[in-house]
Amino acid sequence: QTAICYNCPVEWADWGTQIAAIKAKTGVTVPPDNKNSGQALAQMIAEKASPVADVTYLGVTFGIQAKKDGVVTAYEPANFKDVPAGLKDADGNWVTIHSGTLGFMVNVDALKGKPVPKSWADLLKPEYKGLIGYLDPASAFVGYVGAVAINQAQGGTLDNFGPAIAYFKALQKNEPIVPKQTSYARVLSGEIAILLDYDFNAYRAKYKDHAKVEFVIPAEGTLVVPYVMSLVKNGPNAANGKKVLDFVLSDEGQAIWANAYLRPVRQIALPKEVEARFLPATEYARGKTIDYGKMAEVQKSFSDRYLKEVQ
Amino acid sequence: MPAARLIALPAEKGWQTYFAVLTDSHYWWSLVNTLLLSATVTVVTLVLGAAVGIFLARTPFVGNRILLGILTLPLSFPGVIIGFFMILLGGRQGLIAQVSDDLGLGRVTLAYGLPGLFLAYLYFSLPRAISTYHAAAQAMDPALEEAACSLGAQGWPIVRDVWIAELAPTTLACAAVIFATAMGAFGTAFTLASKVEVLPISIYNAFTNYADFATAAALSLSLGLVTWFVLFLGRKLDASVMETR
Amino acid sequence: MKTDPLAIQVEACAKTYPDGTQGLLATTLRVEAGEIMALLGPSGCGKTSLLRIIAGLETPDHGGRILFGDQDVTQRPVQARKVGMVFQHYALFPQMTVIENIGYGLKINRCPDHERTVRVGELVELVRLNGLENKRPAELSGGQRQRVALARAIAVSPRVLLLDEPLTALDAKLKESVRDELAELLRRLRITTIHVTHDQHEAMAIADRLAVMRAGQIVQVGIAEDLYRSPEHAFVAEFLGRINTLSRSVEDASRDLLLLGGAQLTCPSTYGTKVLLRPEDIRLSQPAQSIPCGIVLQRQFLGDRVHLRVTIENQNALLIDAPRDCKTIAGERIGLVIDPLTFIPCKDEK
Amino acid sequence: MKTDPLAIQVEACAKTYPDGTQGLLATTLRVEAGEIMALLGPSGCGKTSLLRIIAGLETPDHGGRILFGDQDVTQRPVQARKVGMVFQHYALFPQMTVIENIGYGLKINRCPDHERTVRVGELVELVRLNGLENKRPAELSGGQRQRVALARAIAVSPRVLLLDEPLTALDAKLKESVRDELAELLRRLRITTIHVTHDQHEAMAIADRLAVMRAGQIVQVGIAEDLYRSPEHAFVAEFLGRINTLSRSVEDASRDLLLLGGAQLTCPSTYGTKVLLRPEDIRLSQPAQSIPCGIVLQRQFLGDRVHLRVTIENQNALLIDAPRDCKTIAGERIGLVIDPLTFIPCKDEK
Amino acid sequence: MVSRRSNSKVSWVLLCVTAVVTLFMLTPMVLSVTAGLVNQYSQGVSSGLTTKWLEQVWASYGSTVGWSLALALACVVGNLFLGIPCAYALARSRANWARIFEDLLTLPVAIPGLATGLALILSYGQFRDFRQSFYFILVGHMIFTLPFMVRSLSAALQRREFVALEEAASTLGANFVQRLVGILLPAILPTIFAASLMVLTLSIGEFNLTWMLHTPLTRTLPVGLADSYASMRIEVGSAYTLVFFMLVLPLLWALQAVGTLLSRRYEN
Ligand SMILES: Nc1ncnc2c1ncn2[C@@H]1O[C@H](COP(=O)(O)OP(=O)(O)OP(=O)(O)O)[C@@H](O)[C@H]1O
Ligand SMILES: Nc1ncnc2c1ncn2[C@@H]1O[C@H](COP(=O)(O)OP(=O)(O)OP(=O)(O)O)[C@@H](O)[C@H]1O
Ligand SMILES: NCCCCNCCCN
Ligand SMILES: [Mg+2]
Ligand SMILES: [Mg+2]
Repeated sequence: QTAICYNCPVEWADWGTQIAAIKAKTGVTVPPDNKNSGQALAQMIAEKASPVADVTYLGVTFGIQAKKDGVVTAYEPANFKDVPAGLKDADGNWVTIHSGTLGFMVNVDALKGKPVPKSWADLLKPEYKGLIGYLDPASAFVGYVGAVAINQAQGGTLDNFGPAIAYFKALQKNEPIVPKQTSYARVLSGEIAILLDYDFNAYRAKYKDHAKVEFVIPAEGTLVVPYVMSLVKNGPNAANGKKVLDFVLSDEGQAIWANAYLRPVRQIALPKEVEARFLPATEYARGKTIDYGKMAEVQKSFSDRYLKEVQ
Repeated sequence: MPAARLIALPAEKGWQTYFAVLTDSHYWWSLVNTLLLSATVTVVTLVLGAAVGIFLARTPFVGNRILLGILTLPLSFPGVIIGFFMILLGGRQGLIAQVSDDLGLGRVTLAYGLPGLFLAYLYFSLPRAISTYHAAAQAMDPALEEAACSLGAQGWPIVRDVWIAELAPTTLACAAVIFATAMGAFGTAFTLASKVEVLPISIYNAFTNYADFATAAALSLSLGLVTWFVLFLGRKLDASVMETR
Repeated sequence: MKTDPLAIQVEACAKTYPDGTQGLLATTLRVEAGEIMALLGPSGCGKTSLLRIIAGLETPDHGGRILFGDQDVTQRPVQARKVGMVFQHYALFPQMTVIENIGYGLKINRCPDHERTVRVGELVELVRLNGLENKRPAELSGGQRQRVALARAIAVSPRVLLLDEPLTALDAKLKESVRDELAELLRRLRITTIHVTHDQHEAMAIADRLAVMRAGQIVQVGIAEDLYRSPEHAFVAEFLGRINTLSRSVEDASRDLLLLGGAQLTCPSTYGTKVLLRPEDIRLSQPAQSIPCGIVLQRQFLGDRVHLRVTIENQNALLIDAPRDCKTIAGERIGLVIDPLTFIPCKDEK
Repeated sequence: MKTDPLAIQVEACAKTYPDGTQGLLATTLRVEAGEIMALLGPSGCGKTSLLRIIAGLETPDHGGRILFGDQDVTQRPVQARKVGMVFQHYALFPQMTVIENIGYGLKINRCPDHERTVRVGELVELVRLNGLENKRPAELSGGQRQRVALARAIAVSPRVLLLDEPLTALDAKLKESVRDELAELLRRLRITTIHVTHDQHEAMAIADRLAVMRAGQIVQVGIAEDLYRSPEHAFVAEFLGRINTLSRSVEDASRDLLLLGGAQLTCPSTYGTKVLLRPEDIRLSQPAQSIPCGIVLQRQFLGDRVHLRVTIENQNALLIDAPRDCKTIAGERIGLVIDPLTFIPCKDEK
Repeated sequence: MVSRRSNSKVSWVLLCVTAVVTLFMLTPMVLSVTAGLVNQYSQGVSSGLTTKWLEQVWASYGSTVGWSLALALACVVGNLFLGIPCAYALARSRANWARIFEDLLTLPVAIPGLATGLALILSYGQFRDFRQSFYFILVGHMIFTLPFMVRSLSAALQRREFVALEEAASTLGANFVQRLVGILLPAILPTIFAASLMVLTLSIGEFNLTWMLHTPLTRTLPVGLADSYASMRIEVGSAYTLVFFMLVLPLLWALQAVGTLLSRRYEN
């Protein structure tokens, strides 16, 4: 009884708990998988003739792309109807399961007394040299989200990535670390002091791993992004895959996300103590949504430009 | 069959894909980086590896075999471990950073740049060079060196006229393997996520970022061809060296 | 560039290898200035060990001393001893041409270029390598390589020349001619020379004196004739050529008698119960009453002579070296003529 | 298990290697049943090529045939030819003990276990390896290995025994004794044998007949005495032993004269302008008017004889083989006694 | 050996280089081992020693160790089956194609593992059960390691002494199988062993190919390592490295010792 999920890493978004719950409630084993969104999509395309995965978890733009590439198939899990339009594919090729807000995940200890940065502009200050990390915008979805967030904050649009490119160029002076994979642990170890990452990861570090970590929503504004799941077309264990999708959209599955400081897509009440640990709503007001379809469309041209001009 | 598939792949996207390395400056530089890095690593590895190999082969001391065992141990390490080692050594929280911080020089971080990549490549190349040279030095005919000594040679002339000359075939063979390994090294570069892009990473990016298999295959072919050509030259050179013996 | 030859004095030199092997027991040997001394002995007897101690490639055990003339060189490294060496497989530098090999020592010793060219030219002439100047060792025959090695060793005008089995790598036919050449060349050079070999003919052909070694020790030193005719040990007699060992009872010995092939020969009692006899000291004749007789078991024609193996009463089979025109065939009965003066006493020190 | 010996007939066998080298030119040779034939010649002359063609390890060029008895085996693979071979470096199986090596062929040929044990025991006895049965090749000396190789080859009662330089790996002293042993053993076995060597003494000591080869061709075949005394080519004369080449003018030749050391010797005009003379055919005497005289240039005492090099008028320096008690020293003037019958015509086919 | 004093200057340089290189090679290993045993890497040993990371690694990645070893062994066995006949054919063939094939054998070394992996997926990916099993990775590892095996074996088989051994056996009446199995293979056992060890080592450490070929259910040790380095605590990655050291190295060392013994015993 297994269902293979691409891009379900135990150290991310508390998939560890989710996987355990799925096993307990549905009997389906989901082996952890440490790809990022880009890797997952590429692998699915390569394996299109005979897929290995049954379900996949992707940043929204990759979900849209996956549909275009024809590697996922329509499935409307239980509670599909509760998901607001715009956060799901009309046919059910992908559906949001939770969202997150991008910001700075800061290991305060690793700053060695330097102030916690408050804005995108702060990151360019020389005092943060060598302290910053962000995931590869050309590969990981988080990386791309960061780029779009920066672009919007710096006055760009999805048609004009000039500001983001300029910002990344300027940021290179601070010698950032640019991994391709989730780097949660490196923040905890202090290897990376400031990582562009989601709120939920930061809260987990702070409250579960008791690290001296703060989450910052940059002053110039940021992006809220949905994470989606899809059923893989012709997956080997489609039935099990469906069970997984059903579960993550169930009350119980959604509650697990909530307990892990993710915003579940369905309107379920957050537990009080969890609610209290989020930054105040006023801060979250700076988190914007965007046309994710468009965002998916321009991703390739941005990646190309980024690779050419920044690297 | 897989090889044929690999060769045929780029054609799906038009024949010019084959020349991606030549036409796209990004890939071109990536290839140049890879070549330069591999060549430098090869040269430095040979020098250091030869020195250590020869030393261990000629100097009997307690623990000699154990030291050799330890030094050649990383032969079995996956590239990822070595990338990680460099982070432990030269990362922000690494040993070098701590020492330099204590010395008041700030946190010196070299893991993610060219130096890190260089050191990592050196790390996985050295064991091979050391073990190869150790074996070769043990097999060296002591008479040649003794002949040189009896003629008054001492120090550097012996290194030049006896060691280097006698180890030339070993050096060529070893250089070829090290160079090829360095050209294809992926795990290490992947772990270090270095700012310096090497061709295996470019291939990986082409693959994962846009699922662009055609380009990935074309780049692989280019990398393979370049490496194979260098190996081929090495073998030709080796044959001519052997002829003088 | 000629230097006067120098005597070599080896004093109580022993060699114990790190693994405990006693390669050489305490050995004392004097080689006169300009003399050619052969170290002769079976494999493993310590010849190379002794030579390498003299060269400075090994240090003797504590207490040993090496003197060149009256200079103590025991503490000097090989580079400072000014010895020329020729190795068993020549140890030519494979990447260098003939003249580069020959000139190597001169170059190392900072001999000016033009002087070097002249000297190397002379040496090429001396060892008759003209026309091969720019060949590499791999392109030379064994004999030619041997000559390059020799020229290289003498180019620096060494005070002492050390040869470690310089002919072993040559094949039978070539060995003989190179041996004669070498003998002649060394005699012309007049450098004090030590020549290691396990081939008795090579030693006798080349050296002025021979030191016969066994099991880490020198057994006897002397000129070839003396060692051959009056060996102090059966081992020396045996090592320098083929030999017959005759035995007799204590009683016969006391009566100065030796029984051989039905005849009684005179042989002094002082010679003991074992007596040696060289194959070439036995002459053939018609079988007769008063002389030892035997039956030819095997006949080997070797060109310049004939080897016979003869079964004979009272003794083990006898080897006889007959002249090449000896017509005797296997199975024939022959008589032997032996001059009692040719008996050699067997002082077996074992 | 004894099989009757078989004659070997080589007919027009040539060998061209893939790289174009003519290893062997078309060669015809007959080895009689039970005969021991030596293939003798310098390195690279094609001895091994011929031997391997006979063994079936190489195929001859088109047109060549090999017959064992009257059976054409040209197309048979080596396994089917039933030949025993001894290789230069013995090619003993390193992982097997002495008796396993010797018994290998029997095992392969499904010889019953007990029979094999008996036969191997006999062979161990025959080649005197008792006590070494369970040693591995690496633990044996050269001579012992050689004997194992021989025992292994003869264990399967081969119809033909082929030896490729079986003594080359031994050192000088050992070689001589193993040579005699081998000669004796082969004679006892009476298997048709071909023995490759470049050592003339080895060939003469072991073989019944010799085939002397040069540059891919057999130059002369015959018994040792004939080849030595009446060589058909200067090359054969030279290869079988030391020789002096004397020259004379066409005019002298026509008058049946040979000028040597101030004397006129008789030598038939039919011998040509170059005449050969063996060193052992020259005897020494007091210098006198009517006989050739010369001055000793070099004297080499070799134990059983003395080699002299003599400068002499009218000719190049002369080699003389004198008996061991010759007291002549370098620088001395001597007279030479030469029997004109010992002159050998030099039919140089070059 | 040449007496040391004759070359003391060079010896000094060598000693220094050796010391520096040893330090360079050893430091990361030591760092890694300690990091895997302390509570908090950034605080060092003062944070206390613990085996909890080791336990965590064992729980989530323990299976990769077994699989990697099994895979490596299977790879060796497969290589022997394919490699020995290949090497023999190469060594004994006088034809030109053999030389060309020998040159081609270096190709898998030159082509990056990623590409080979991609090609494998595209070519054989559609066989679902095969694709999802370790056999798929095994095939990849074999493609990658076979050249090493074939080249070293064929080099050994071409050596004159082994050609002579084979000829000796055939004069004694041995057929092809008897020669190969009874004579050649035992005679080159040290080489076979060394080559197998090399293949084992390469397979255990192989990441590039495996990274492409693995599925979440077929993870090998290096893939697991990459995972844990990328996204787990530094202590976990280190503990994983420690597990690698403790389980794999003793095995490799033991095999190496056996190999040395073997070649000693065969030395002539
Ligand atoms: N480096 C060494 N370590 C240990 N033992 C050695 C060493 N060199 C030589 N021996 C031993 O010392 C003894 C004498 O060796 P040596 O080389 O002097 O003999 P040799 O007379 O030159 O023999 P050969 O004729 O075989 O060259 C031998 O038993 C040999 O095994
Ligand atoms: N496999 C081969 N390929 C090409 N040439 C070869 C081969 N084997 C032998 N030859 C050449 O054929 C000639 C005869 O060789 P062969 O081995 O028969 O000589 P040989 O008389 O046995 O010499 P040696 O005494 O050195 O063993 C030589 O010139 C040799 O170089
Ligand atoms: N034998 C394996 C050597 C380890 C280094 N590998 C380098 C390639 C990167 N995966
Ligand atoms: Mg010696
Ligand atoms: Mg031969």
